[in-house]
Amino acid sequence: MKSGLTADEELFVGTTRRFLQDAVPTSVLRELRDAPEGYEPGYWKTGAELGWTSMLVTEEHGGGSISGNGLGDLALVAHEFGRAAAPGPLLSTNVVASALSRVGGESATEALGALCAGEAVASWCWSEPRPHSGLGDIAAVAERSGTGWVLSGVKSPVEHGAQAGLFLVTARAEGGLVQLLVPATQEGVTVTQLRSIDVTRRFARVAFDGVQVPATAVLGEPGHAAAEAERQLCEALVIQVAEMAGAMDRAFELTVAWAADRYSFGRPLASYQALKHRFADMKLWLETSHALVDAATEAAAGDDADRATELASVAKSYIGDHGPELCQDCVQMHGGIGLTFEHDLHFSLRRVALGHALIGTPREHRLRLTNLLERRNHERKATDL
Amino acid sequence: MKSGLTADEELFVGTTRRFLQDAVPTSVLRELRDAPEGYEPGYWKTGAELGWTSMLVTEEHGGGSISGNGLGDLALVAHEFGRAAAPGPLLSTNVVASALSRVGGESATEALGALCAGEAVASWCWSEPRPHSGLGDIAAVAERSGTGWVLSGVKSPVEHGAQAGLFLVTARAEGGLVQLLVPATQEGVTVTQLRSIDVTRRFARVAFDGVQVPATAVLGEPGHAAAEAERQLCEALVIQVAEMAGAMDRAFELTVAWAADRYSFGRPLASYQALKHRFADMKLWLETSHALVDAATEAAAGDDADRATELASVAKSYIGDHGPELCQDCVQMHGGIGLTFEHDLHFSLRRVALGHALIGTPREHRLRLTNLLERRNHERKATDL
Amino acid sequence: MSTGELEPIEDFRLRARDWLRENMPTVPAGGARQMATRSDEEELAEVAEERRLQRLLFDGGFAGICFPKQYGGLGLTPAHAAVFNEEMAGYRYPWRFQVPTMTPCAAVILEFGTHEQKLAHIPAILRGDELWMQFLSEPGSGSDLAGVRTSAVRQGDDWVLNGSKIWTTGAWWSDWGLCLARTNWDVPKHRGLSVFMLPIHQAGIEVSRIEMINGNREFCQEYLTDVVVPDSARVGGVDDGWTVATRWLFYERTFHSSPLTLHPTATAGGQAADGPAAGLMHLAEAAGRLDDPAARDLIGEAHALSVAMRELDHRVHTTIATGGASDQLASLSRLMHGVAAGRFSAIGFELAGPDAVAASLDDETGQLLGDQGTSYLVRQLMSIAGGTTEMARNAIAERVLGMPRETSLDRGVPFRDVRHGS
Amino acid sequence: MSTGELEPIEDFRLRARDWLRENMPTVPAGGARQMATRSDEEELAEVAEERRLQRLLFDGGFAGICFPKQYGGLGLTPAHAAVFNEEMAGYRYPWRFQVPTMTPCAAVILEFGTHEQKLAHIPAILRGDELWMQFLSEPGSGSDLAGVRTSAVRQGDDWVLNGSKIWTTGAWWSDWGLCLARTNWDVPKHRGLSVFMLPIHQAGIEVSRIEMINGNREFCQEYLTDVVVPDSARVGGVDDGWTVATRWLFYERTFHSSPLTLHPTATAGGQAADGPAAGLMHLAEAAGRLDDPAARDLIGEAHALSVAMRELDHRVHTTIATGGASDQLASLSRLMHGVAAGRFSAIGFELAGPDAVAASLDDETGQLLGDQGTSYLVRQLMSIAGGTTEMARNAIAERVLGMPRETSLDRGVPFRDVRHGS
Repeated sequence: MKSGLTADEELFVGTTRRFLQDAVPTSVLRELRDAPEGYEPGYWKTGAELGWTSMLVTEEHGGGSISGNGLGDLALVAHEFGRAAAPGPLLSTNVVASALSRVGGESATEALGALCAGEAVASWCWSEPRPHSGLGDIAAVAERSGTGWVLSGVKSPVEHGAQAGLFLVTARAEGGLVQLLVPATQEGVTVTQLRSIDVTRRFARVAFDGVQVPATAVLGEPGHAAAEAERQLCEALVIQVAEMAGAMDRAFELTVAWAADRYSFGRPLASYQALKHRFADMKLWLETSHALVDAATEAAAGDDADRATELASVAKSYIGDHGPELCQDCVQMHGGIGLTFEHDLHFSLRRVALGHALIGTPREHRLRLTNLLERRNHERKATDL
Repeated sequence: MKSGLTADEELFVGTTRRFLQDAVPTSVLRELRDAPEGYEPGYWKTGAELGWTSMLVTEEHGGGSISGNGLGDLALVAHEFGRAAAPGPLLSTNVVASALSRVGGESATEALGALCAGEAVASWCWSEPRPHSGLGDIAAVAERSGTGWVLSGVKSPVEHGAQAGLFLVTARAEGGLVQLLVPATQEGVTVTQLRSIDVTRRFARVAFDGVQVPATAVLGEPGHAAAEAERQLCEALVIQVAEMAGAMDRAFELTVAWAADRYSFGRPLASYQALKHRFADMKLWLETSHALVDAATEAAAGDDADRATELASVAKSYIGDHGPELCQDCVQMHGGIGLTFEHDLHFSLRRVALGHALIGTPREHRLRLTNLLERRNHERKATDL
Repeated sequence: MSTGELEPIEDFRLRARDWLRENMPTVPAGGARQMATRSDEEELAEVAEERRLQRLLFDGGFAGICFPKQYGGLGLTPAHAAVFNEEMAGYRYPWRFQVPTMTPCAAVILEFGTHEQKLAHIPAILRGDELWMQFLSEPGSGSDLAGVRTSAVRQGDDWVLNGSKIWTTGAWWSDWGLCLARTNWDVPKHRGLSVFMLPIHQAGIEVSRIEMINGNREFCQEYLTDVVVPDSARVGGVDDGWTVATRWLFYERTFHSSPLTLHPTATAGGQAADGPAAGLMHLAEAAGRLDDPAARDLIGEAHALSVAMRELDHRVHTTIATGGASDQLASLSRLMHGVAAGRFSAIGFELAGPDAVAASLDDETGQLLGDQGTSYLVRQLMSIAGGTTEMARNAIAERVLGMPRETSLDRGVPFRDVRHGS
Repeated sequence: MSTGELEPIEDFRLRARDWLRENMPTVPAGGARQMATRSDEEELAEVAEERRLQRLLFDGGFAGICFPKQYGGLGLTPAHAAVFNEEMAGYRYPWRFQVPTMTPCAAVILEFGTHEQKLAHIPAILRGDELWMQFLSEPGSGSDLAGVRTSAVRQGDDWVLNGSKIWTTGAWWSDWGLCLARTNWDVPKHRGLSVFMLPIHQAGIEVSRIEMINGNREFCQEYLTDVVVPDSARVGGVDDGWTVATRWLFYERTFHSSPLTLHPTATAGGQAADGPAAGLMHLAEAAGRLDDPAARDLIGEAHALSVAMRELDHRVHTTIATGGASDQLASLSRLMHGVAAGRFSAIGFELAGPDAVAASLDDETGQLLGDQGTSYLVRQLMSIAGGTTEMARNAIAERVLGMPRETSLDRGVPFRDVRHGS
């Protein structure tokens, strides 16, 4: 969590936390594991009323945020989602809503209304199945056909793909990337549910087989969507890492409390130096993760696209590695009980493991950072000449 | 060190250890740091009398070993070399002597006599300079010229290259690898001393620029030296990992003693659980390293070349990673004093750091293991069909 | 028994080879997939099949190779057991009977049991009639195994047990439990324990299944309410149970090299001869990453680690067996197995990538990749079960390296006065 | 002082920018190579040059931005210091004057010194006349800083010091030492300490150079024999030195974010703007490995880690500064710097490969690669110097997370009775 919250922000975080504690305590999460959507119908709509879906949407499109810094506020919500292991299409709906609000033009207004109200869910179709990575090897293809477009390709994993009414699909077109809005009902769209290791988050594979859409389905300028897609990626990563840091926060909190309460050989676990030192390492990882979430959030909200990319990848590579390590070490500190479904710890572990693997693994983000540094080097050298 | 030594072996190890303690205590090693050879003239000759140079040489060539298992005995010596951070061309001379004795034919007898007596030093010219790896990317080329051969290429780092009278050079020829014996005095040979991070081990770059040698200089069958070269590589790795395990052994011993003697906050360091657990990890690495040295030694002495390669690479990749980690953790346990030239710990650290990087890094050996497993898979599938 | 009476090793090998070929079912090609979850019906069917296999070995004269003849075993040497393990490669075997039935349970009974107790149970075990479980851990005791709070109170010739045990694998399909209980609360914890044998399925014992986070429901917790055990079922002296437990734990730590258990050295067609690396290579191929140098690096690492583990086990076993070190050296193996298992799991997870966490279930490849995610969730299992790696590190530092012991605030204190948290 | 009197930040920035451009020498293109070893002559020449640079800053009105005006500083805010650091990018600066002279030494004097002491030393420091060193660690005390055995015995208006201090960087070219000494042996260790200021170059102080394993000879050990220090050079109360030392250590832990020091935010031509990753990329290129994905992975890791370190420092600094947590939170930064420095060193070593350990000295590339081996030998330096990472972990667990403190067998015991090993 960000340090130095304003009073408004603290109130907002408190409200969100209490709502999630009441609506989706871990006992409810356990019951939801077989629910197709991962949440009860009314839950998402109430969340929308709390602002979960409209923070990245401009006021003219019916959105807005507490502090005026929508992504910052959304990161606070995502942090609470991570702490609570809360269900719902937070990442996908917000990324799509943000894009629609920014470049969707007039035709986006209607779709945005339903998304902001929590009445519809949208999915951000970015990652593609193996052997493609989650980091932008786009094989899906869109071709002009008459006045419209024909889309073919497979996107996977797509968060809440089986619940979404609308897909924002990135594909290759002549001249570069294109982004298309595809209704789930369109002919040629096939959605297959995947098995998620998370208890309540849902993913699907969405296949587009010669799907025809009109020209109005194109977001922005065809062939020039790379920068917009990168911006979406940065926002998605911010939401993802904020959730992961929240999950780490909760796992750590549970484990610190356990170490104080649990006695072994007549002493609390927390009095054993070997464990204390591991707690110190975990605290370091946790605070660093918080710091990186803040930095990535700030950068993604700013105008420097290069910096946004850099900090998103730094955050993802660091948190993607240390989040799972922290949660696994929390399991280890708990002993057998930490491996049971009845204990709450696994909700955190699942969420960070998911976050580790999706939208680019830590290694992929490290390679992306090196590419970025190399490009900077070249640009500098070119400038020096 | 091997577990379950025979009485003869124990006696032999004891003699070797005492000789090294007397001849090259760490005070002498410090003085030798600027000595070009890294040791006093008489030292290597006395070592030869103790058998250091003749264990891999058959009896008909004047060699022999205590137990009849030459490589096993040599690994014991190498372990003591590692403990003492002893100087001298143990690895290079033995690998060359072994090859000469095995495939050198009659012409090898004279060279072997001088090597076994400690009167001459030979260098095993295998690794090549960057960007080639230490694991057998051979760019040096030998071509037939009249009745003889012409050799061109650069070998680096070559252990004791500046002291050697004879080089055993692996090069590419028509049809495959060839190994040539090249006297250091031959025209076209240029030797450049390198800076070693070890205090007493010496390395050089040896360039061969159109060096002419007669047909008798060829070891074995021209174009078919791959298997022999692989055998040399396995022997070299056994000597290297045995030395590294010895160095780890000594560093660990010093540090366990330090932790018992040193008091902090009125308690011995060894009473702090966080340190105790790290000692436990180090003990695990150390014993595993010993076990792998034994396994690699046994395999390299046997007839199964595939198994010898596998165990040599397993040992090198494990010890190459854990040796430096163990020694660095020993430094950390010592605090500032462990970083001073006056303390003995760095002799171990230098030796394992050297061993980590030379004759293939741990990563290169891991990749080699995967290649080997893949080849086995293919062979099995071919057999199954 | 002089060694002169024993069947020569190679004769035994050939006889075993022939017998196995004629009698033992083989592992299906491709090996049995290790599934995180089976249905209860599948599980019970497997247990029944394993009872049959154990009976087959017994009737064929190959059960209990290193068990004494007078209790139904063959009275042969670890070397005989080793060749049998080699010959077993590729055949099915009753793996549920090995740990904890053969060791540590049968091993403890052999060492501490009376002649009558051995006669009553060892042949029954070797015949496949008795599957045993360890009633050792408790919900409140964690690493502090001597801190058990299950009480046994003397009543005439009987003992009455009350308390709860946990982490018994498959108690619901097992027959007997070896139980560590507290018989004296007025002395320090190690001095008030005793060991009992008791049938699991009886009134007074409620067996409850625990769901693990990978969906596995093998582990159980038992609630013991006024369970009556005759004194004749006590193993070892009254209040001297820690003497028994110390060996019990040794047998547990060293199960992987015990001559009392079967552990075939390779499986059919050499499929697993290269250890976990073979499976990981298959996985990398399934994930389309076999050409990725990072994936190849991880596979090589896994292979090196598995060989390192094998060689360490061998060294530890040999050193202890030849008297070169105390039993405590086995903690090194225990630590290594925990560390290595965690690393194999992490490598599998890494190789599988996004498919590990959001898996397509409509093809085998998708399932294989998805299994990596499920396995990753229980990555720590092997660093916890059977004594944590933390306890192993303590043992190595204190018992192997001789470093000062941790302060125990329960040492020398009557157990009833020891603080045990909220 | 009300903020109304202060020069607006952006005015200050422009003024600094102009002044620097006209007066300050720039860093040569490519940056100064960090060498493990310099000759003594080179070292002394650099020290002299840095004294000149410090004097240049002072005369230009830019020394001691956050130091009080009455002691020669500018009396400005950390925000002013921050913009000056930004403007300093690409210019040379007197880095030897920063740590430990400006902080912790001058910081301690500012907090605990008398008006006379401040007048005597702070302006002299800002003018470049006094380089200070910490006489803190001792050969026998290690992590236990309060366990100092250098004694100070009162003699009239003076104190007579005997003992030995170690790990003072460059004591041989420095002027003054801030010294923690024991003034009372009959009370527990924290209650018998006092702090003194003393000139380093005087009869009675023998400065001995320590050779480190990378060849560096910067660190010194001092032997103090009957060194007389007037009581007027005592900082803080008699026997109350631990109060001073606690803040002293805080200033040391937080030097990297101290507003009292200069730390230019980037260097010339942005060469190091990408942190260690830029150097590592150059290294990988030199080693012919820039296309190797494993090398690229390591470079990305180094960059992520350096950004993580920067952001953590920022968070820790902000949290403490706004009262959100105690000073102890700075132990997180200390731990991170140790861990990260070790990792950067290991990555450099890995990238350089065989050339790191057997280096060709006849070309710059060879030297660069060889330097990685030499640096790797002192990989642990940053995890040891200035308090070990182990002590940082203790502090985080005990002071930040509130876990039970380690048993100290010296707590409450008169120092002369404390066991301190062989």
